[in-house]
Amino acid sequence: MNVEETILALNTHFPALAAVSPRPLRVFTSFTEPKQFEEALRFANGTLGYHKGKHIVGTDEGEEIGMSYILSNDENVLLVLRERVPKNAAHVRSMGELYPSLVLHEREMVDLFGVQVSGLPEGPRYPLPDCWPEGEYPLRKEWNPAFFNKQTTTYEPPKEDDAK
Amino acid sequence: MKKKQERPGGLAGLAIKNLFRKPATQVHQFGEDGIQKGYRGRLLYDPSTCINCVMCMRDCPTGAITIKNAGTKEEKQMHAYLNLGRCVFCCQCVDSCPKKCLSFSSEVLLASFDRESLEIEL
Amino acid sequence: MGLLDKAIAWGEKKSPWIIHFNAGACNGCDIEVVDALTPQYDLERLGILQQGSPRHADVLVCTGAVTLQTRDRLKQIYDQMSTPKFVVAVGTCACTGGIFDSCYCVTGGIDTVIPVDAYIPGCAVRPEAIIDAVGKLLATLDAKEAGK
Amino acid sequence: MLLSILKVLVFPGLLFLSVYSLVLEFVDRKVYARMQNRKGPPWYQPMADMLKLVGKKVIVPSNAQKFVFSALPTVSLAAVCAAFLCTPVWGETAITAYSGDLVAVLYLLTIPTLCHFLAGYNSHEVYSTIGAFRTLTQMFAYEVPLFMAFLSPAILAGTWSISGIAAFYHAHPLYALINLPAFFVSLLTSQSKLERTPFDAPEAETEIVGGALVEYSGRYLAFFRATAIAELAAVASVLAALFLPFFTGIAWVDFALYLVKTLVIVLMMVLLRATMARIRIDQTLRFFWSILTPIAMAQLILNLFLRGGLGL
Amino acid sequence: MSERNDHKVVVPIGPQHPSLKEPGSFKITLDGEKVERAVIEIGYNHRGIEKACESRNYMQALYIIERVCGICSHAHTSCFCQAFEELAGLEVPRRAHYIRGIVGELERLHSHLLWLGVAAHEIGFDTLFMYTWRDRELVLDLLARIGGNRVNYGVNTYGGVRRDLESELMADILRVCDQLEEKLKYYAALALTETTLIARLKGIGVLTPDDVRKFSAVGPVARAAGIMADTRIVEPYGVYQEIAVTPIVDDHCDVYGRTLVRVKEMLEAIRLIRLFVREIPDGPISVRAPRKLPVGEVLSRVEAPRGENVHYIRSTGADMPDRVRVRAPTEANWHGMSHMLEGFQLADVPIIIAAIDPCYSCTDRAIHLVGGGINQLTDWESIRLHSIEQYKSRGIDPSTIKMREF
Ligand code: SF4
Ligand code: SF4
Ligand code: SF4
Ligand code: SF4
Ligand code: SF4
Ligand code: SF4
Ligand code: SF4
Ligand code: SF4
Repeated sequence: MNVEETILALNTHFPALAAVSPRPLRVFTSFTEPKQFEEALRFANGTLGYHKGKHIVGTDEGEEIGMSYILSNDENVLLVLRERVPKNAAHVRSMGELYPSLVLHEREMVDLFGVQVSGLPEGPRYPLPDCWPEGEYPLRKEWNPAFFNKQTTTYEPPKEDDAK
Repeated sequence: MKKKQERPGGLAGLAIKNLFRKPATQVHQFGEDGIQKGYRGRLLYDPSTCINCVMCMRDCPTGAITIKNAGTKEEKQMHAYLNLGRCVFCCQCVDSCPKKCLSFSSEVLLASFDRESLEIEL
Repeated sequence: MGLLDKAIAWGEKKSPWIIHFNAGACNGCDIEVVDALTPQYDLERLGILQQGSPRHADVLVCTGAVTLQTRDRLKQIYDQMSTPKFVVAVGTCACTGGIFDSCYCVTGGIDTVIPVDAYIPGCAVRPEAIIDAVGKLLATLDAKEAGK
Repeated sequence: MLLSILKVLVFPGLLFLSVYSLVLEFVDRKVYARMQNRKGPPWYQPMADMLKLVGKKVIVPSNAQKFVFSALPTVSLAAVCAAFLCTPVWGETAITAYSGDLVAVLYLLTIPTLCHFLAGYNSHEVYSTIGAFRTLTQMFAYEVPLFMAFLSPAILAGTWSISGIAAFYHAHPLYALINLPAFFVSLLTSQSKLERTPFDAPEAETEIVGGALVEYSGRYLAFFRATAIAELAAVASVLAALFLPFFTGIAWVDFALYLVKTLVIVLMMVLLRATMARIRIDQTLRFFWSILTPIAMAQLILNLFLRGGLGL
Repeated sequence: MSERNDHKVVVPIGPQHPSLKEPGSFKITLDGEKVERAVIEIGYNHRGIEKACESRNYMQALYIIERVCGICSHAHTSCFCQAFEELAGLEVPRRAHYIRGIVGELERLHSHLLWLGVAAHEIGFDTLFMYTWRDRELVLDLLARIGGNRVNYGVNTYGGVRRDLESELMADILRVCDQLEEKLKYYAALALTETTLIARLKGIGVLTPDDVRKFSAVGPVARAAGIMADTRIVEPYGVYQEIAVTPIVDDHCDVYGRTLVRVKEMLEAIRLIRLFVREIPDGPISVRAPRKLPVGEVLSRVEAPRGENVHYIRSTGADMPDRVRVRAPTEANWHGMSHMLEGFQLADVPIIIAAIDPCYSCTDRAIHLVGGGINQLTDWESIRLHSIEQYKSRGIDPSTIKMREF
């Protein structure tokens, strides 16, 4: 399944993805809702033969958290499928059974972005230390490392008056 | 060593040979003789041409270097301070300096016994 | 007795055994520490041996900026060593946190956790610099002795 | 009386042993380093190591039996010293020669191994316990060929005293050649006894013992190290007395010869150590049982026959 | 541990790890001696680099990226620069591509030599370990002369490289290549005919081609399973667009196969370096790079010594990146780790871990034992001792699990 075929197939089945290829061996798509994303992911895995889950790039999209799943196939095309969930209700389903190699990255989304991933197998936290405070997600844009006290490992944002 | 059969002790020949060869150990390590040409060591600073553009400070990835003007705006008295405990010897500051007043030496033996004395004036 | 003490002090200087701990380094300084043991630098010629057990070692050679997760482990290893013991911070990271100092998961230098006797700046530290620093550290023992 | 006390304490007794074992350790480490194309430690290194360890604080693990923990290093060192005193250094008679001392030496030399085992076992640390059991297992592998190889020359000489054996071969130097296979076997088994590569499987570290001694520090560790190097010296001089018994009768020349002989043996051991990978423990067992034991056995039988046949 | 054979024991190995994202710790559940379940627990080395990059300008970020790891620092900067250049639309001069290629292959040589030494060390070949590391100095010496540092060479910058190669230096590179080739052939022959080594590596840590796909393993791990996962071939970049790499694959699927692949790759790297030095064109070594990137995102990859390295940059048009994501090769290989470990003995664990990427520092991690009544802090050395004990019962080489000088 080369780039052109992938784009054609994706755009016919999921026009909302608006798949494009900025350069050879890359296919980027735009953000979609979790439901449609899951369908697209299953489609990519089953029909298009993108069996390898490379990694997940989490991004802060302002009010939402974006998750870009980077998949690959035997022809080494990198396909980026993405979903977007609201920050205050960030919740997605684990794709671990389709892509065992993505479990680690899903854990990372849990720790670093505070996305709840249901269906993750039991396991240790990753990558934050055990002493990390609950509810602090360092890779969200509003989280400022300057307010993090490393000795006590607490996050101490400035008080009301600074925040107005 | 073309023989392909499995056998132990294949190094014996080489080991005995080495016994009579000079060891590979370099013994001049307390000087700087062993340092390659162009090695990026401690920074050097020439205040005479510095124009206080702070390009070096902006590009330093660790914030190790500080350039200060102790004089007036017209009559500059430039000083550069380097925190050796932060500098990663990348020499980006040397590359970024438009006036080439920074350069690197091959001085690498910089150990010190307290954290304060790592901060030096260049 | 004085003679024995002197002999012991001499032995201390001539036989610093090291244990190496990586507290979140980038690997760079760690390869250089191991490198210092191999033929080109050969720390053994200065009496330095690498030990696996903290109980046997005199000098804790520590690399890395101390991530929050390794902090307790570092303390534990330090506590297990028998006195007299020394800590050498190898690399810019170990000195102050260096390039990772502003990272949220890094406490910033070995001395934020345990007392450090010698700092070796460098990224990565050259084996020469490690050897030089251990030499200097041992020389301070001389000075201390002269002082007392 | 005073003279013999001096002999035991100074030369060629304990003082000599401590100096000479430090020398042998230096030779061992230096040659090893040079074979690896390194410069190696300076001559005073073994001494510096010892002194430093003596000056360090001792930590006794909280769950170890304190008395046993501290007694073991001393016991093992004492055993090795006693063994060494039975070997001829100055001239062809040892300080404490008596009939049957060869057997005594063999038993004395197993004491450090047992102490090792107990040390690991008593530390109550999971892995040092495991290290201890390994030491014991390896002992069972080498002990039989070792005994047979060491006893072969004794049988030929018809005496159980090391000094007596040395005297016998001094009188009949060519008979020493008969014992060459036993020499070969005993060299390898000694290597294994000293837990040196390629038979150092039970030991993580050759110079500073890992495994069983993980919990040891300070002067107790120093004692164990001293044991290890004294054992090297003792084994080398036993081997020299048994298998390389060439004497001139002039005491100082014999002493020089003794030094040369032990050094040659140590050098052979270093070469083994430097050029081989550690062989697997099952291979060690197989090697000892199926190759070395038959050789040692054949030697033993041959010597018995010769003894009877020659009517010696 | 024999007295605890009836227990199921959980053995967590390793508290910390030398490099970003690969920091590893495994919670291994043992049934008797068999690894029943291995849970990877990583993050000990998590420093927060990606967040730090978001508050640095691109120039500063480059040096942080370089320090993701000291062993493949050039691969990381190459990848990051390549991403930057793609987004900025910079045309890198050909000479710069060649210099990057030379440094990249030298890095591969040093990294694989390091690995071979560690592997030799693990099987008790201390002398061979000393020799390989001694010869590795030749490569480091060159790298220090090219870049100015032995580890974080700092060769790359946006739009090219920072220093040119003088002809004298190129002659020296060729000379070192000749020296190394001879030595490598000797060591390779020695290492691959050694009885104990083969017995120790064959059939251990199996990862079949299907598993490779499933766990998306990269680099020598994938290539040892017969899958041609080499970015230099599947997506040629830089100098590899002009000079092709000979594919190196192997079908042993185990630790032994990974050894073969690495050894062959070293010889291939020498061939490539010679070619690069011979073919290097004259011309400028860099073009001026902008301080800001246009809005956009880019996904870039290069082949590091241990496999494919993927960098993601998203720019919002400022002089700082909006998001940087680094996926280092070892990170990709962790996924298959538990699979490789499960079913083997505890004693195999160190060598299997070492075979994906022996960034050796892990070996002096302490080990924390819990469960089965054990609660002890012990060191890596001890787990080797334990392994030896186990091997005894299995009749396979125990002694190889040993780490002396480390
Ligand atoms: S060398 Fe690098 S780290 Fe040091 S002052 Fe210059 S820019 Fe900063
Ligand atoms: S960049 Fe150069 S000229 Fe500008 S402040 Fe720094 S040293 Fe001075
Ligand atoms: S060097 Fe460039 S930026 Fe700096 S003052 Fe001169 S012209 Fe301006
Ligand atoms: S000082 Fe530099 S080379 Fe050393 S660990 Fe830190 S980043 Fe790596
Ligand atoms: S790379 Fe990502 S996960 Fe790793 S330290 Fe940086 S921010 Fe954390
Ligand atoms: S794969 Fe290994 S060498 Fe490369 S970055 Fe990771 S730890 Fe470093
Ligand atoms: S021109 Fe703008 S972006 Fe460039 S250095 Fe000056 S202020 Fe910074
Ligand atoms: S050997 Fe490699 S994989 Fe194992 S812990 Fe070390 S760096 Fe990590």
